Amino acid sequence: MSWLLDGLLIVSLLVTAVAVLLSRDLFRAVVMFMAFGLLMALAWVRLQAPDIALAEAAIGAGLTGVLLLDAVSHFQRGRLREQPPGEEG
Amino acid sequence: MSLTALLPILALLSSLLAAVVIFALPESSHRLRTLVNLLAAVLKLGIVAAMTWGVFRGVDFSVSFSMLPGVSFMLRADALAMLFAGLSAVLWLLTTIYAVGYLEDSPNRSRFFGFFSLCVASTMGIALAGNLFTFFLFYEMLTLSTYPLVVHRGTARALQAGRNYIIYTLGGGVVLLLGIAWLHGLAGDLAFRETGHFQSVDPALHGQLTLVFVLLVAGLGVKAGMFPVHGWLPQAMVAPAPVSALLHAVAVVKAGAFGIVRVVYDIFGIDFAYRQGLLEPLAWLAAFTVLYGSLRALWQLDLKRRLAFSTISQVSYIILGVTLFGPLGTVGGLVHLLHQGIMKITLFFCAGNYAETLGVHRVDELDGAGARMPATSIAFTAAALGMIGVPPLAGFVTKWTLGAGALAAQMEWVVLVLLLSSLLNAAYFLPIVYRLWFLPVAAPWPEERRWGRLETNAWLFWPPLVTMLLLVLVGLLAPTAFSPLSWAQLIAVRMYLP
Amino acid sequence: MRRLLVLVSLAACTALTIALALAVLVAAESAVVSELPQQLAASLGRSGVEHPTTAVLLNFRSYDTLLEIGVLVIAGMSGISLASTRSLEDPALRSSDVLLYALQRWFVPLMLLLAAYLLWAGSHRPGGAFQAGAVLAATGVLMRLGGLPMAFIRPGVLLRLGLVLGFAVFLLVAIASALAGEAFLAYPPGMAGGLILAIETVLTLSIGMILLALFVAAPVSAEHEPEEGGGS
Amino acid sequence: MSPDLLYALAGVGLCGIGLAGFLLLDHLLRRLLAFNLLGSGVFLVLVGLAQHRGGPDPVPQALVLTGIVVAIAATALAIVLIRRYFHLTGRTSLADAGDGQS
Amino acid sequence: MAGLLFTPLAWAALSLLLDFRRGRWLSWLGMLIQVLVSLSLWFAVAGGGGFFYALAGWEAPLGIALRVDGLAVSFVLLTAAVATACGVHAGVYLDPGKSWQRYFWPLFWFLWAGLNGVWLGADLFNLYVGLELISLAAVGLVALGGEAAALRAALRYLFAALLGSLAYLLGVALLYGQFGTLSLTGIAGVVGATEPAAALALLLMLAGLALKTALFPLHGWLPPAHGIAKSPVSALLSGLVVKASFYIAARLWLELGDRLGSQLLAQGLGALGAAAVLWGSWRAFRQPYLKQVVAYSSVAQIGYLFLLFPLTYAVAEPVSRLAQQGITLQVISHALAKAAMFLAAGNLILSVRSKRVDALGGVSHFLPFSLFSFGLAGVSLMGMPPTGGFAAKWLLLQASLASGQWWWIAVLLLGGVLAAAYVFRIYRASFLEDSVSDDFYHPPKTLEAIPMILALLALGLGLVAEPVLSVLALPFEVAAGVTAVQP
Repeated sequence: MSWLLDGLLIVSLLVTAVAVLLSRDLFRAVVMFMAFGLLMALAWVRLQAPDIALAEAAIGAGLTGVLLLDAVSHFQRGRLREQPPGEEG
Repeated sequence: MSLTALLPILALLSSLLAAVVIFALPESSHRLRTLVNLLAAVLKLGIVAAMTWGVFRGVDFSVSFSMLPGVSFMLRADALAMLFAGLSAVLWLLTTIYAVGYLEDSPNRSRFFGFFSLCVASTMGIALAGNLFTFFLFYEMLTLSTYPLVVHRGTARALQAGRNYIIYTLGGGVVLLLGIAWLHGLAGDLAFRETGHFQSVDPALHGQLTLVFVLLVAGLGVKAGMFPVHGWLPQAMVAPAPVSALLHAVAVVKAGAFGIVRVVYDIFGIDFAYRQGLLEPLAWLAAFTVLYGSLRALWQLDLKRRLAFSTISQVSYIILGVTLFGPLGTVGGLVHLLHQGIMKITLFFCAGNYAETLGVHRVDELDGAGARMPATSIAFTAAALGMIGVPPLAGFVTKWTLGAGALAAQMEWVVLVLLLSSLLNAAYFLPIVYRLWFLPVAAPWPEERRWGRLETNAWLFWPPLVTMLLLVLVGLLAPTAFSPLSWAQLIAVRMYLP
Repeated sequence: MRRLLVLVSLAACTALTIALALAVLVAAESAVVSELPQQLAASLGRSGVEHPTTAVLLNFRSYDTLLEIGVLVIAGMSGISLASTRSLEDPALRSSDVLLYALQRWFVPLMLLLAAYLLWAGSHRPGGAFQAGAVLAATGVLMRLGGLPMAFIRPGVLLRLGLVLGFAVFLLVAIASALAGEAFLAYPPGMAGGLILAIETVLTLSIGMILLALFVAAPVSAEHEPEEGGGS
Repeated sequence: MSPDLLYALAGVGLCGIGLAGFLLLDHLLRRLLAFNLLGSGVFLVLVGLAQHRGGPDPVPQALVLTGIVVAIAATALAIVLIRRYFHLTGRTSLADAGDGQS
Repeated sequence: MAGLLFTPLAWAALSLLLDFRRGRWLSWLGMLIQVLVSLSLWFAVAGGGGFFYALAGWEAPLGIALRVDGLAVSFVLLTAAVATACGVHAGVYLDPGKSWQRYFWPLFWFLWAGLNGVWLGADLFNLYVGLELISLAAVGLVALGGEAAALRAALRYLFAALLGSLAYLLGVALLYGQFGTLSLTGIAGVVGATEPAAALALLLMLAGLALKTALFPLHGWLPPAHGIAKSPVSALLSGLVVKASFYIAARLWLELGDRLGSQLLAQGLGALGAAAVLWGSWRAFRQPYLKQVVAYSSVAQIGYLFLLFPLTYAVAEPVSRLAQQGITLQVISHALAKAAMFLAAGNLILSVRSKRVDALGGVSHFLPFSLFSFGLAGVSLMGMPPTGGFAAKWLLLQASLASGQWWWIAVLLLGGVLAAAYVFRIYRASFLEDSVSDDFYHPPKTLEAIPMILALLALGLGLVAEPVLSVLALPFEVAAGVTAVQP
């Protein structure tokens, strides 16, 4: 059972990681990254490292995610402002 | 620290400190700078005289300390060192006087005299170096400190000449460094010793040692202006006259020739070089350079360029003397180190005087200058005759000794080279002398300047006369005990009779 | 050309991954047994805290932690050095979303409480300054997004004091013990527990402050251009 | 094979993915994401491999905590730099900026 | 005593609270203290031998120990000298009117602290944190001011530094996983001859550190970062910062290389170093901007350092020692000379108000002092006697000859010639008197004096190389094993 859980977790970690890098939309990539952070937190729990799990959840997924999201929205605002309407943003 | 260790250091410091002081002086303090220059020059002359006397009496002046693992910095005054040190101390004083006059109101004098002093400090270091490593140290310092002098005028031509100068000399320095490092790897830290180090050496090393010899001579040959690597010398003529004088008579080319003397006698030992057959090819190369330089000089219209090619030819006399196995050849080579310096510096002083006083740079503009500038022209004539080898002047002593050395070494063809070269010397010097004295003034001088009573500025007037006097004296007094010839004999005796 | 480069890079990454995996497998088989866990267990009693991770972070390897806080301070001040406006407040964010505002009134105290708990828990169970600091920063982010005014977020001396406070207190303790004749960073016997808690408290504040400042410093508004150029 | 080792191997995989992303992506934010993935992978290797034999080991866990904080510091600083760079130049990548300074 | 070396952290914290001018006074005072402390530590070690210093009272492997030996304290002293010079220069050079300049001092002090941490570090993970501290502080210094080009350079630098650190950390993870300790001496004690995992770990660490040291072909980030930063910052970065990662690589190699390295790796690293020497020099020769010339020269000079690897692998003990001494001298002399060169370049730029090389015409007329400093530093970079650069080159030549690896001789000699080419290009430009303008700004005397002092130190290093090396080579074994907690 636990093997299954570990295996599933690892597979989804790797899949999310690839998804982070391959997703075309930056916003989506960041959301995937936050999901990845949460999965990492789970992995740390499985590794009996609750301290890291807490930190990962708070810092890795939470704060980094917010920072990145903020940046992405800034980029998109910047794009909209710069480029004339009609062109792809 | 004892006096014997202190004196070589003082000889170095006298000009090194002068350089530092001069760099620090503001551009405008002309008098103070001149004073420092002259004081340092006189002081150095005194120190060198004292040391020469000491060496003659058999005192050992040496100082050394470890610089790097296995390598020491070593200053040592032997007879050969004093020959070169004496030459540069005397000529530096005269060149300094000359330079003060020559650069009277040109810009950047602080820079000029600073590097000038550094240059002489390097030369002194080269003379007093006690091992190859120390020699190399000052040899490279000389390269660097002459560059600003060569490009002093800051024109495109001067910069171009400086570029070529630095390419040639740094290239030579690299080859030399390779040779020195290799030799150090083979044999360790070698101090200069009158009999050399390889009188008995493992035959297995002969191949490598021969290669090292070739590297060392090739590296030194660049500064000595030997045939395929002489190209920088005529170009460097764009420098101001005192710099040319320094380059040709005292510092740069002499450093190369002196280095070859050191390598052949004091590192490898003349015996080793002779037995390995290293001397013969060098002799051919030197002989070729002698003739080649003279031939090229024939066609030069620019006075300083003609003198430059003459230098290429004359310095190889020294190398030629070195390659003649036997005391007489050695004496001829060594004494020419000094004689050529005195004669060539006279010629450059005079050329500088013509340029500064009359604005004349070309040979064909010199017609009738003898009447306008008799003292300078007399000096020029004497030096030219000396170069040709007219007795009893300095050049004659050299050529005679060299010829005798060649016969002793059973290399008769060298005598032929000497004769041919003298003919060529006559062919490019006598027309100038003829123009000076026997042709009427063809055209007004390009830029004439007058300085009251004397034919030229007093700072420029006296140095060539003094050197002329010297070149007559060393020739006339050659047989006496205190002549350069006797000194060279002293050195040769120590080299051949351990 | 570009495609080739991509392929080569991918191949290199794959090769490296395989090599690494093999290395991990080999290393896992190695016979060297570390004495570190035993040593750690034996020394835990003298560390002043019960939770081993906290003991490692704030006692055994406290030098690492000190430098790490230094890294945070560097990032924080580099961030605010680039901030373009005098006030780091963003008026555009001072929204009047009623729902968010109401949410905050409940959320903020709750999160502060959580941070305090994490901090306190650190000495004997999972938790500690980093986690608490992160929660604190997250609270700040929330407040900012919700438009609560935060007067202290100005690049003034107060902000800088906040940034450096945790680091400074930590360093002060370290230097004080060095001056008192102990090793640098060593706690005086018997005071380790209390000092660690004190250090963690200020660290929490500073970590929260730094992360928040970095979040706040990031935006650049077009209206306030900083002067450009410098000495050279 | 213990689960810890499995996680270490997963970490290796993440390293590979992260490195590939770091090398191949131009967009600065995406590179930053890749860097964070790579970092997570390294942390997993560090803890997983160390715990493979001896069970939970607080030392590597503490190291990873330190590492995470360093990583967030670097990430946050990078975001500030990237945003400002974007603000001044309108660019989101370092490629072909053409200002002659290669 | 060793504790006082952490006071840079204290200066960093204090100066963050002050503005630029007050921070300057504090920092100048701090520098004075720092130099005195470093000197006294140096003399203490020179007299009494090296020791381990257990931080927080916990000895390795549980705690973190500092390795205080001749080499480390010499680098601490070097850092004190170069950083003080840069700090004094910066205090005058930087424009105090800009509000962001206040962050210069804390970043500067953090950088200093990080450097000291790396010199003394003996714990692999602690070295990682130290490296990150240095990298982030350096990036912060480059980005200070926030111009677009500076940001671009800073980002490039940051990404390279982060990737390098992670590669290093991955190696640390593997080593810890295998040996269960982070202490370098501990690992060196247990590592065997054939350990493929550890060998890969070493490879990863060396690769990461090479990236941070800007070894060809991973050097792309260096010239923009060093060329764009303000001159005192460039001097710090080129003089000291890149040496930190190299220092770790060298320590790793000397402790573990004989068992975990291979001839291929050693020669490969040497070959990359050689390529760096040639390529960097050539690029330096072609640069239109003065500081870019100096920055590319750093790429070239760093290349020499990597000759350490082939010249210490599988060679006789005396040869290896020659190579180590040569590399140490190269590190020191390059630090002094390059710092002098960047500071002098800053003065020249300030004076002609242009960053271009061809704007220097006639500067030899008006600013001979700075030009002279630049030239003297250049002499050391060329490896001309009697400078420290020459001493280094000489020792490396001897090591190459003695180990029969003659191909490095060509690199050493050619590198010197190429260095001469780019240095003389600057002289040439400055000696040209065609278009002399009188419109030169005269920088304050302090600015002119500092590069001269550094250049003279680089010059004098060659003359006193022997005594310096004797302290560096102090037998650490005196106190090794006995983990003496410092008095």
